[in-house]
Amino acid sequence: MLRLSGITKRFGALTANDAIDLDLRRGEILALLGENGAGKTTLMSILFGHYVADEGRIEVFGDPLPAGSPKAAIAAGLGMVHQHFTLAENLSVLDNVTIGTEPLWKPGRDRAGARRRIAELGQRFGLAVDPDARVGALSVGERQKVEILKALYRDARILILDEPTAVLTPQESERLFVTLRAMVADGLSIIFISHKLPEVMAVSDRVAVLRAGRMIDQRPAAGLDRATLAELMVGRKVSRPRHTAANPGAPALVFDRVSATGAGGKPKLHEVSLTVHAGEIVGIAGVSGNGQSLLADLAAGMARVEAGRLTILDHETRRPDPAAMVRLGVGRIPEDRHAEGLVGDMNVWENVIAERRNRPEFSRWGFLRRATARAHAAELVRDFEVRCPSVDATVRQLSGGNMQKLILGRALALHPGLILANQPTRGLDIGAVAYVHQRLLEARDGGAAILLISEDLDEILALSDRVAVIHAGHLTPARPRAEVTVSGLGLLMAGAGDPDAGDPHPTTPEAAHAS
Amino acid sequence: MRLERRAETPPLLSVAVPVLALLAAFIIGTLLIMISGASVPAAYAAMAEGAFGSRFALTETLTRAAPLMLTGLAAAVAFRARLWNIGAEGQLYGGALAAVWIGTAPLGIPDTLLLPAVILAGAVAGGLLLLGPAVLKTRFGVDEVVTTLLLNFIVLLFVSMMIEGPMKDPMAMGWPQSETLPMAAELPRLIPRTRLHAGLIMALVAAGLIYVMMTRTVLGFEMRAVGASPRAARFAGMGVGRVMLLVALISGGLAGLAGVSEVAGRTGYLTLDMSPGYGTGGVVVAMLAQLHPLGVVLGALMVASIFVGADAMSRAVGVPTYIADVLVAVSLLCMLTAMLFARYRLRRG
Amino acid sequence: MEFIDLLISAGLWATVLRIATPLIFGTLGELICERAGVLNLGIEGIMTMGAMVGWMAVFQGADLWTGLAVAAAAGLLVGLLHGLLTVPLGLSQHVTGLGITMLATSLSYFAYRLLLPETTTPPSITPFAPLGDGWWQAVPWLGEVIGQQTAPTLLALALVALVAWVLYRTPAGLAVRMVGENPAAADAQGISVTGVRLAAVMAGSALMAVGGAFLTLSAFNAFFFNMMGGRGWICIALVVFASWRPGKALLGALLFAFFDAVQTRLQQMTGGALPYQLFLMLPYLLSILALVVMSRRAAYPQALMVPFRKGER
Amino acid sequence: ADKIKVASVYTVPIEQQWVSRIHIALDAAAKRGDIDYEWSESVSNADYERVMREYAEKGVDMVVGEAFAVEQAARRVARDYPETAFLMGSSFKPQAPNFSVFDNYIQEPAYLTGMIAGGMTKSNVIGVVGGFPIPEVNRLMNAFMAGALEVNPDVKFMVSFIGSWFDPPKAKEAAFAMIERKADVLYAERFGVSDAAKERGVLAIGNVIDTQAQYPDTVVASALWHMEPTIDAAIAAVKAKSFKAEDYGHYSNMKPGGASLAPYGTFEDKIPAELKAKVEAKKAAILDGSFTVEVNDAEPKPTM
Ligand SMILES: Nc1ncnc2c1ncn2[C@@H]1O[C@H](COP(=O)(O)OP(=O)(O)OP(=O)(O)O)[C@@H](O)[C@H]1O
Ligand SMILES: Nc1ncnc2c1ncn2[C@@H]1O[C@H](COP(=O)(O)OP(=O)(O)OP(=O)(O)O)[C@@H](O)[C@H]1O
Ligand SMILES: [Mg+2]
Ligand SMILES: [Mg+2]
Repeated sequence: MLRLSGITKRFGALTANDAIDLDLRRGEILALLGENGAGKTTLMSILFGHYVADEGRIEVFGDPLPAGSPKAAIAAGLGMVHQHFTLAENLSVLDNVTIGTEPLWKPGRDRAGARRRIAELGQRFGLAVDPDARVGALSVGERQKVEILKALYRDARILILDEPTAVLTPQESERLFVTLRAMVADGLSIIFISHKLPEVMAVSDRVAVLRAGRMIDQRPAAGLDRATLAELMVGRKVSRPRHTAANPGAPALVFDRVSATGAGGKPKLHEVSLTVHAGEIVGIAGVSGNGQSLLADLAAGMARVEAGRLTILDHETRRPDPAAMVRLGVGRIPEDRHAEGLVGDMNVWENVIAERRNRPEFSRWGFLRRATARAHAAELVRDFEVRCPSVDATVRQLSGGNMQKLILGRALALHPGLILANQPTRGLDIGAVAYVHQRLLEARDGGAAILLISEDLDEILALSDRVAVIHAGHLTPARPRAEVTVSGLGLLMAGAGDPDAGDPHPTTPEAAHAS
Repeated sequence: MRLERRAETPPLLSVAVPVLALLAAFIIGTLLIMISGASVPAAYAAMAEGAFGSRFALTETLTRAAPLMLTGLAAAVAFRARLWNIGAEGQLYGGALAAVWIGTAPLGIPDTLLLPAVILAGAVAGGLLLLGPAVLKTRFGVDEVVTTLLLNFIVLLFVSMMIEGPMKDPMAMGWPQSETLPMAAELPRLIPRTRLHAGLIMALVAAGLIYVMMTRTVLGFEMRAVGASPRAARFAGMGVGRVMLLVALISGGLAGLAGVSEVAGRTGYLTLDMSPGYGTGGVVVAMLAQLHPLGVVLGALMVASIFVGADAMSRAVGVPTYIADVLVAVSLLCMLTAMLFARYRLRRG
Repeated sequence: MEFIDLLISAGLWATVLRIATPLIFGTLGELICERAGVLNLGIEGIMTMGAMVGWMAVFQGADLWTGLAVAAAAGLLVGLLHGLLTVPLGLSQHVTGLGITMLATSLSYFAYRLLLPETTTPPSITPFAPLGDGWWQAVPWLGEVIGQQTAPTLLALALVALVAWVLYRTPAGLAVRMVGENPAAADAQGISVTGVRLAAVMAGSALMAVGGAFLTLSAFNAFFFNMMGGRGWICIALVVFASWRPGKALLGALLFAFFDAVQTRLQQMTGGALPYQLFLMLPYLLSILALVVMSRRAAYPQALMVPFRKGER
Repeated sequence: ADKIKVASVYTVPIEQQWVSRIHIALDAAAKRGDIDYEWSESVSNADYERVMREYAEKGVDMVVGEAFAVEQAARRVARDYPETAFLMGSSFKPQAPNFSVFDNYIQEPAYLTGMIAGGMTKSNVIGVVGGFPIPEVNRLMNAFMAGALEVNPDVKFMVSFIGSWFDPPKAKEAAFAMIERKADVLYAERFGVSDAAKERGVLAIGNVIDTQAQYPDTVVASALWHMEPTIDAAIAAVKAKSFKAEDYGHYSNMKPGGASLAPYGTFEDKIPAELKAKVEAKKAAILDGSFTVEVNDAEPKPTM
């Protein structure tokens, strides 16, 4: 159905794709794997016409595909779900799906017909969404559906999904895979990029591995194991950090029946209670949008307590603020490294000292001590293996993995008593994930209390000493790692165990709030 | 075809860029001069002469550049923090009004302190004028482009009300102008028998201070961070609202100083037609300088010399005087375009 | 009492419509540009150019509608320049806009003086005449209001509906909104972001120019330097006030014009007891107040002022 | 004598009524061959001093302009160039040795037009629309109002300032508002007022320039300003090397021909003979000095 031959793409001195050959067959799911920066997105962008390859050709259903035209790609039956959603939040689902499907000079739109077709596609592939909903009001999972609907609406026969599950919950991912299988059964073909090896092995028929812009291997998925795949991608053995028993100490973070309301009044926390002790990692699992961001914001000093008591490193606070958190020695890893973690337009060294700019090491009389700041940043960059041209490089130039290492380094540099790690490895490749996990475990063993919030159950299970589940603003008691299972967590995340959800095995509120 | 960011700008290019831009502006200017039937070589000779050709021309260019430097700094500081202050014109008049008020009201300020008091008053008034839009922005999310634009009209009407009312100079034969500042409140002349006054020194010092503030101080650091990413700045523990208000005070204050410079350095009293658009001129200058405080000095000199030169040229060769503004605008647009190509290259695909 | 009479008088509302007309054109034009993600601070200059060019065409013998068309064409051209600089090149929209205002204004003056070097009284043309009598006269109050208007005012009102329909009910309008919200999304669906934005800026600028021409071809009969008097800047405020919706833009323009019309009458009625500047301030002060009330819910086009360069992030 | 070089510096475009009168007078002198004439228009406040100096440096014999709002700067330039003659519109006194002043003292014909307005109004309501209440405007309005009251003590005035020199649409709307409130004669200080009057079929009184040709059925009478006597006197003085600091203001009076009541033209037959006689008598009284029109620069207040 699709044949790429000899695709080469250079960005300046860097060769992002190096003479890549790839075939896609009808009705198959091909997983495209590779480390961060291996060139996966670049390859798919060339396929879809966002970039023009320097060399090589593309054939779709036997016909050559004109380069550099998304329009031509769509016409040829290609559909792409981008790594970062391309949706207009202020417009409706209908608008987002139908954009570009009618000639621009047509006087009037066929909105009724579009609604019908969206409903029909939704039925057939399990992608039902309200066509008149504003996209900004949808959950991440629903937005993903809209993205896929967009492709299907255009009769895509080949669908490209760039890290579609990076932001999905296990349940949502599972539903996505059901949809994908339905599509394959319908005769579509799918290219699917992911860093999550278990799901790759579960859904794909074939895997193709890129490393540093080169196609390293293509082979059937059947019979592959995780270690082999990891080795193929990275080019060496990846050892996963070993989780050893914790040695909990004094309480470092105590939520005592804390209630709070998030921005826009939407996510609410209801009398959440939780204690994280020094030397342990408590994982919070939950489907995005159930209040974990607000929970994280409270611990990071970005939101305010409405009722209850929040005690952080022995200080009770109602209106935590980020500066106070930094002073108390809380290391914070935010959910969104681009929007919250770093200032993309500023230098590496400036970002390193951003939180601690007022400390005497870094400023005196209101003037920055640039030399010490630079030296400190250089040391941190070395210690945390951040790959960057220099500490004077702007952060925007760093890859996602390196940005994350920088944030990690900044959070850990001061040996904080409490670490808030919110989605610490989202979008990272397995090498980088292993590195971050290793560092977090070391910090725990050094006596830090760690609150880990993640939508990735594998990550929760790999790191946590105790696990709690958040759903609709309610938090279950944290249970020891050994007592929880993936399926049990999944049920809790879906709302079982929630007093408001008509739980068949009700736990008393008292029990639910005991930590 | 698309634009691709260059990894770095070749040194040759950074020299060639302004030259090429001015060349392009030169060609367009030549066309205009030819259309109006004047001799092109004579026109350009007159233009150079008018901007730099004599001590008089040079001091005139510098005199015009001084307020542009201050409003340029005002725009540069605000824009760095993504506070889109389009209201420098109003702040300039507000500053001038406050300066005149302090300078002429019977407050019993000793002569030695009068000039500092006048300068301070102008800066504070300008700053306060931008504080309102900044508070509306941070508190209510009201777009500051719009509020600062509208405030220009309000301030001008207010100034008009004051100089036709309580602050009207009784000695002005009914003409609406403020009282004249006493000698002690005037900025000294730098060169006798020219208009060049200490406002230029004020502007240069301000540029230096702003440069140091932006690059060397914690406050400047916070301003840049808030401008580049308010969310990340807040996460790092910066009071975004507080920083915005400080930016507003500084930016508005600089524009207010431009008003002080004009009223205490050039005119001595306030009239409604004092500024020939120094407010928007400042935005132009700031962007030419790519928001760099020291670049603002150069940008202001460039704009001032083109205007003063072209204005003299229009008289010398009999071209409609509006050509001066045309040439400033054309040079600005050419310069912006050229600067873009210093950072980007055209590439296929 | 006298004030109540004033508020319901047909004369006042006829005035309101007349004052509002250039604002309606300008605001719709700016709205289209901003919906596509481009702030157009060139509006004041583009309106000046429309006023000059449209008038000059009629002065040289063209008929009035041709004059409006010539103004629109000039607007298209200046819009093309603004569009080229801000869309494919992605220059800062603030400074480009101010530069365009400076350029269009000074170029208009320059050209006017070149074409009419020796004029000591402004030459004039015969402008659009009020509609006067017609079947509408039968409607008591409204008839009087309409009778005082000129045809371009009706055009402005019709354009409000047309722009709303195009924006919300046609694929082209959807494309405009999409490039203003998320250009990458439009690009990924094969829509030329550059093309749509350029077209929107050009169309919007044409409307602004027609708004300017209204002043010289209908509201008055001659061109004056500085004649725009900040009307363009008001339009910028009105677009925000209108939350980028054509219907509300009409409402905003009428409201502003209402304040202006009442201001004139209050000034005359209060007999000089208060400084006249206070009355002149009224429309601006109330606009800011209205913005504060409205702004909480204002949903900006997400990509407003964000240049789109393919393949950059 | 030889031609002399004269340069004028205007703060507004030459279309502006006020400036156009100076420009016309200088242009006429140039056409006669008396002077070489150069001019700059729309010179901003910030540039005014520079432009004056540029001309002085260039060696022109006389600089003509308006010193309003740049009074001190203009006088400073005059001090620096004592060889050059300066003839400036100004409300202040001349400054020795070379700075002479003039102003539009045309309150006399303005008074006469006021009389005509007072006699022509049927509603006894007269509207006055101005740009800004500056002395040059106020004194004409006040004289106009005094003239109207003389023939018709019942007349009431409305006064509006539009806060702009160049906004005819705005002036028009202010005039419309007055017409709605029963004004049937309008004093057209700004462009736009006569248009409103024309559209609504009421009368207008012109100011400084004669616009009856454009509004034949609207503009009843106008108070005209003629700069020729002022300019010609100054040119003669410069040529005779006798130019000194003087107040040329009186050259704008009716007697030397610096001001006049425009011909009635199309209204010759529409103005009642009795009223015309009154006006003629007053004109004679002004010319022979038995009646003086008061110069009142205070902001005129409405009387209704
Ligand atoms: N527009 C660009 N300009 C310059 N370099 C680029 C550009 N896009 C990608 N690159 C470079 O090309 C390489 C491949 O990037 P690409 O986005 O394809 O990686 P990826 O495999 O998708 O990574 P990830 O798993 O993190 O998504 C990266 O090293 C990046 O530095
Ligand atoms: N359009 C571009 N222009 C310039 N450089 C780019 C561009 N796109 C990517 N890069 C470069 O690519 C590198 C990062 O690319 P890459 O896609 O691997 O990041 P990533 O790991 O996928 O990040 P994320 O996890 O945030 O998606 C950086 O060095 C960046 O400078
Ligand atoms: Mg990535
Ligand atoms: Mg990728």
